[in-house]
Amino acid sequence: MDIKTLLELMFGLLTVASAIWVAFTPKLLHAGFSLLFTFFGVAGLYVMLGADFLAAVQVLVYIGGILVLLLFGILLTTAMPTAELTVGGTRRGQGLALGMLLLGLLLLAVFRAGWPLSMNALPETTASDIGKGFMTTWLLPFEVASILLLGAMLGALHLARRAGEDQ
Amino acid sequence: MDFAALVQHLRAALPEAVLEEHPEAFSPWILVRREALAELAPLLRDDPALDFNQLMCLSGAHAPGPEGERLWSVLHLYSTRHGHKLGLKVVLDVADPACPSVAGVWATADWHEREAYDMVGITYTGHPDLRRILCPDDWQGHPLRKDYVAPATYNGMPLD
Amino acid sequence: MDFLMGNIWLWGPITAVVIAAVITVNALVSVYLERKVSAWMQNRLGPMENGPQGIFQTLIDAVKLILKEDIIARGIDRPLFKMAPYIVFGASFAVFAVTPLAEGVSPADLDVGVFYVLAISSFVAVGIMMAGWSSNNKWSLYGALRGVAQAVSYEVPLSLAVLTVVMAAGSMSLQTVCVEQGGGFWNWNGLALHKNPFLVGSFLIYFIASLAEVNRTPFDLPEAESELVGGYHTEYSGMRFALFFLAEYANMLAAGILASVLFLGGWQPLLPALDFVPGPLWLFGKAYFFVVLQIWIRMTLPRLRVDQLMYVCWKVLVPGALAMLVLGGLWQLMIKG
Amino acid sequence: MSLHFYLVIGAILFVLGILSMVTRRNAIALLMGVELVLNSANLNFVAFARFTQAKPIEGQVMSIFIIILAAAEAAVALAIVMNLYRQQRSIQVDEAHELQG
Amino acid sequence: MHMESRELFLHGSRVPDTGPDGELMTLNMGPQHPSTHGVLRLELKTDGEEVAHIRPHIGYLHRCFEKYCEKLTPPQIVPYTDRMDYLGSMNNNLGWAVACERMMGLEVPEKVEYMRVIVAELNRIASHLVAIGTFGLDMGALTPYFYCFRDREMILDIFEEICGARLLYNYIWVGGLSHDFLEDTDDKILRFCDHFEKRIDNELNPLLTFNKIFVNRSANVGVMTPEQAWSWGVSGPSLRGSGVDFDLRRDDPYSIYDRFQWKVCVGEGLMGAVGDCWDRHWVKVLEMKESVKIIRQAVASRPKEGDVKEKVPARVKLPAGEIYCRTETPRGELGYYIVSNGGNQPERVKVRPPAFCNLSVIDEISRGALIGDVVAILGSLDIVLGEIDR
Repeated sequence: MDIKTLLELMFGLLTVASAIWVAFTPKLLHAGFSLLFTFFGVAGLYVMLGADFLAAVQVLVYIGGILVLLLFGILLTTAMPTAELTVGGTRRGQGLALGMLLLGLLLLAVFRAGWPLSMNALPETTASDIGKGFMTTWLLPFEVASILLLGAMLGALHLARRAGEDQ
Repeated sequence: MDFAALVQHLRAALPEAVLEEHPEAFSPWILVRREALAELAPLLRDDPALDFNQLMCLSGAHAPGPEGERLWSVLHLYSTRHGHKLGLKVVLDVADPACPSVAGVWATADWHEREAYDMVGITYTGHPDLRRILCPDDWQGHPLRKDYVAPATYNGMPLD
Repeated sequence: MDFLMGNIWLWGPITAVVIAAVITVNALVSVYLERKVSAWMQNRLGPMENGPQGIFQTLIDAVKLILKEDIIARGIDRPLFKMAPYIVFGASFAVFAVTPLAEGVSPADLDVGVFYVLAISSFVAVGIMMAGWSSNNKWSLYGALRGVAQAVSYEVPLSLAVLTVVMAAGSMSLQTVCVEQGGGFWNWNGLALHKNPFLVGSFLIYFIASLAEVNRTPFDLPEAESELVGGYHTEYSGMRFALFFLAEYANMLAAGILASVLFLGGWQPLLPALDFVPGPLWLFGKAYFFVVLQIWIRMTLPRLRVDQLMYVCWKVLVPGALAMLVLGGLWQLMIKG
Repeated sequence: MSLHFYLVIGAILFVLGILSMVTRRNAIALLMGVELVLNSANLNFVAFARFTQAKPIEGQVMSIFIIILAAAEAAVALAIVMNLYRQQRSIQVDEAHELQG
Repeated sequence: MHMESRELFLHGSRVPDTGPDGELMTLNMGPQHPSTHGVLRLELKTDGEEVAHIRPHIGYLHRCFEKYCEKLTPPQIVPYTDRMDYLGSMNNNLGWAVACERMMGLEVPEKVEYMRVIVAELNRIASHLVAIGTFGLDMGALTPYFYCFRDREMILDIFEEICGARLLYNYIWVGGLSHDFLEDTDDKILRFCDHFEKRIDNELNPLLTFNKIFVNRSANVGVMTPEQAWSWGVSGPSLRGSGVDFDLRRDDPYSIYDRFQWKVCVGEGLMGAVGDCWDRHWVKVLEMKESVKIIRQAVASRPKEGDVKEKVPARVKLPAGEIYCRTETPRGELGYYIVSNGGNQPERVKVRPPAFCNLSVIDEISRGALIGDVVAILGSLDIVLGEIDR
């Protein structure tokens, strides 16, 4: 088998398996740590798709940032490490039925739609192209995104402050 | 103030408190009526003429005396400003080992009273947290009593 | 993507084995160095029993660690507990994949090399948290929380300092960064006042932040043995503990390698005339210079407190790094045109 | 591998994310579901860009914007969760009535 | 009382379990912990990294010293006093000897008094060196610890020469000393003094005392006011660190301390508030210098002739009565309360160990501190568990 295909399969399997664990494990912490592998698998798929810069961003932001934030949130909202952390599922049956339905629909769409396929040669490096894109074509969204991040940071800081610390 | 003046001062302030005085001892001391200690202690610390700001030591003892075996709670006070010392002794019956606590006056007494409770079994009334301090919390008996017999086992463990 | 194109069945395993060997040997060398350097600083002899000057002591300790029982206490979250050391070790392992060894020679010359290193090292934080939480020990939990907070915070000044170099070199590839600094030590980023003086400031900030990233004194709070017993790896023993240990020393070396690549020319010789000495020797020589520096600092300085740690990061290093970035960029624009 | 492989993985991720959001009561578990959905969207963007477009960069740029959004969303959401926990000692979402106006 | 003791053990009685931000976490520091300086258990109630309350649990090293004293004659008790504060054994010996001699009305020869002061001050330096070294170690400074122990080793060598023991000396006896100095002991001591004074200024202070990180870690941490110190019976360098000018060697003199020129060192808040951890450390550093001064004077003026054991009585019998006698050990006020009925053994001996009282203040001075600060505060209080538990 082609090494690339093998890697794609492996990353795909890792992604799906860990995502299933995220959705179904009864332990909150396990869901959180399982997410690590989902993010990593997706990053691997990005590499397979020739998006190496994006893969690095994925790892840096999702694993180094969001996942750590989520785990921190879990630890801070539970008093003791020994406490059994259940995710508290409800409506499991209905949810499952809905999910199956949705999955069926999506798969139908994936396989029935006629995608205009046109494989292109991979660019030499994506990072500089993306950088140039941000500074030219997508300058406005880029600036808006940075303002959004600033706003989110300030908002999060404000929200996370304790009640007595307002002065 | 020397010892005689101290005793005189105390007798004037609280006539009932001082039962005996022993100026001849190596560390002169007075025998204090148990009930008066709670009143006496703040006076000793706050009266500017006495100003006993340091409780050097608080000892519990179990000693045989002329009237049979008694428990002692002995306080040794020192005033850094005046440089005078005073020993206070409260004598208690083994059957009724309650003594007013002075932990609210000198914080030093907090742990020392716990130790006296632990070792000779004086129960200090008004102590904020009277627990054993050196022995385990579920230890039986008070080791420094003269009639203390070391138990053979502790929680099933043999003791030698 | 080049490394996928060649004969990966051949090169992949060989590279992996070589990196693993380098990490292991590095741990042995670094531990021995740490013992001997600290002994020398403290009027002691250090290990003397096994081999001349005790050089086999660390080897024997490694054997001991491998043979020791792997204790898993009751109440521990087994899957996470068992997985954590591998994640931490794997992350520090993967960092070495982009080491530029000589001109055109590196296990994998990624276009986003610097970025890759920064991204991969964020795995360590998750691994530490996994270890600390699953140990079911409050000291470990404290160690994990401290470790993660520290790793996340110090990544900011670290990345900013690295960015200055990336800006100067115009590339994120570690090879290119090395090539840029050729022609003698006065062209090395960390010393080249004529090229871009603000890189020197970035060098300092990078080094301080990297100390925190690899949990070395004065920033060794996650494992502060006098406060947290052993921090996140308190409950580990035997082989799993050895993995943490390996990872820690691998991280020290990786920080040293990155520092020498970014700021001291990597495989570039001191003088162009010293070209005949192979590049890897230069690189590892410089990297071990940083390792010894880390040991020296550990033996000299006390440890910071948690709040002071955060103060240093957010109020000293981050503004400093930002200033270096902006000023360095301006310099780049104005002076170099 | 073809486009379909990536699309299927994207679809599975999406469904699992929706499932988490629907069935979980813990606020943080819910957030994890959201992250799964965002990841599936990203994967689709990149895959489409790779397989159907002349310039694969645009899909990646879109993904980066989504990642930025995700980071901002996670930060704010966790701040809200922390606040919720501080006031109610619980982060089960169906017990959070105070958020209703 | 016993019924609820188990409950008390597990939950405590006066420590609330809630803080401003919800539940407090109970964290057990010890009995096995690198920074408890022995077998001590601190029960910390923490809110994140912040410590709300500390409850010390002691007694893990309880060796029934007071019970033994009721079965032993005063000379037999001397070796037991060694084992209380094992870092300052000479001072413990001295306190016991002084108490017994006062009861018996015994005058010891001049020569013995001088030699006692010399060894007691040497032991004070040795003890402070351990305290300073481990204090640094608590904050993560590894090297000063070894430097301190190197200098302490020189003192231990001197002690080994004069009494054969390096830790538990049994040197100061009731009425005299166990051995005379050797021919060259004086020279050795003076050589140590010369060497050591330089070490403080050139090595210890730059490396540790004025290290920026060390100062930041210890200044304004664990501030103890003079009122708190007096109330809790804190003594020794910890009391003087709070700016209280009080030293038993000067203010309640024993032996021949009144013959020497030296000064009592107090904390002045050079780096932060008066009475913080840095001040307690600084007082110890200054005190070592003062001890060197005392030693120099004592060595210079001590009588060389005479036997150190001539006044040691064959059978020591304490006359009936009671005494509370206190001396200044490296850690503070060591008091012996002795009740005797005139028999061979004392009726009751109660020890007032300085570290016992010094430790009791820890809850009050570390409210709101961080976990790292607790370690620093504990280190600065310089406790010896052998003495606290006896």
